[in-house]
Amino acid sequence: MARLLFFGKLGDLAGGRMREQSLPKDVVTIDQLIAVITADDAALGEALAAPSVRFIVNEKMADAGGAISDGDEIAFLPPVSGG
Amino acid sequence: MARLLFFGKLGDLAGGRMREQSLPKDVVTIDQLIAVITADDAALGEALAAPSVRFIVNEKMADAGGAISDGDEIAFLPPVSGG
Amino acid sequence: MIRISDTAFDPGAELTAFEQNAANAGAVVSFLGKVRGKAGQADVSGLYLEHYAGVTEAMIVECERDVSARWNVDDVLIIHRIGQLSPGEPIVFVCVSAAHRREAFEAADFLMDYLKTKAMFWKKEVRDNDEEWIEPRDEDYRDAARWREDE
Amino acid sequence: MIRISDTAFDPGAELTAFEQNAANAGAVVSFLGKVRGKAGQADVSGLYLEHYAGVTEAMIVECERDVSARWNVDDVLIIHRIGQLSPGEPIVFVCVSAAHRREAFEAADFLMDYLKTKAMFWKKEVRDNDEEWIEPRDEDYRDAARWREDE
Repeated sequence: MARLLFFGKLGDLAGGRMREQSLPKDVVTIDQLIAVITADDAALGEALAAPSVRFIVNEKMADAGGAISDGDEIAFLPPVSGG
Repeated sequence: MARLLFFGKLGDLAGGRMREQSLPKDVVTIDQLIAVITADDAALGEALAAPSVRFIVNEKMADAGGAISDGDEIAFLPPVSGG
Repeated sequence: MIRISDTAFDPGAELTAFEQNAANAGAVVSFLGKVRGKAGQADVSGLYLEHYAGVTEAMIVECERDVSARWNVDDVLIIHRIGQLSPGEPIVFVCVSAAHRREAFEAADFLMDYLKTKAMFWKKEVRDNDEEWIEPRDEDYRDAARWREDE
Repeated sequence: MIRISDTAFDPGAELTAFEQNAANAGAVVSFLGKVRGKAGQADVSGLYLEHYAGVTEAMIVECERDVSARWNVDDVLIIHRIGQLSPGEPIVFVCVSAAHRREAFEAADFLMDYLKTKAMFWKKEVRDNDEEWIEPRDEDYRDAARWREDE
């Protein structure tokens, strides 16, 4: 099971900040994971694919082509707004 | 009587922050007042004539040629150091 | 020091503790950000803030290290709220102590630009009739870019 | 608001009063200057500060007006000590509130440059074996000159 985290507006769209999801064998990059999510929920998938969204895999910055595997923590970050 | 004010190191040199002094008839500018003071106390006079010293007459900035008369408040200001 | 908390804090009390601990610093600069009651014409009833627990803190600690490498500062304190906030409540408080004021000012200014445009917080503005996830304004990005050229 | 006083003050309590009064400000920047216990290698046992009562205040009020004309600030507080001070004691405290942080930072920075190089205070440093009337450092004058070109 991968642990998916959605922050900010992505959490609202996903209907929750966290979900556990087992990754199909042929899903080995973030891009591919987004495609799987899009098949299920087009609005969320589109939001995750926006150029302003960044990714963190196991607490390290990753890009859309970055490798993922079952057991990873994969976070989707919209533009931040602190302070 | 004019009221002379000496601030910072000038007050130390003058031996006091304030003195009352009646101005001779022919003393009508700050320059001339400094000359009178110098005749009495060369060290203080030299300090008052330093280019970094500024003057305030009756709470308004003045220059060394500025007019003064008996009854004025004349302040001698060395470089400031607040904060 | 970095503290992220879902409970209210008192900036004055924090400044007192910080400055009394900054025994030989000549200069202490603080920045306090508060929830504003207005966004343009609209009334704001509150903010909701969230962060990426663990990761947000680790990245701020790294930013504090950058600050120490770049400016001669004595100490840094960052307090940032998460959770539900009401208008007037403190959101963020940054204190920097240094021997001289220029360094304290610049480091505090830099930290705020970091917190506004890079730190992992997400902020939702709750208004009378709607709500919106806020993104940095163009001027926030411009402010943050000031530090880049001489890095 | 400007307050010149020969008795100690508590910067944290002043910040609390100031920020709670700044109801709709998003940003509050404060600067605290404290007496340092060292001047180069020498131990400092204290400071003595004097001012030109009435004139110093009037000129600072004028400077506050300049600040309000130049930046969109909500409120300004300046507290400055005179008299005898010990190491660690607050000398000066400046608070500026504004809608946005850039204005609050710049106005506080400007006010401190004014207080360091133009305001009518004179400061004597009392060290273990001597004492000295302090004058602004070259960098203080350079800092103050930053504001001139775009005035």
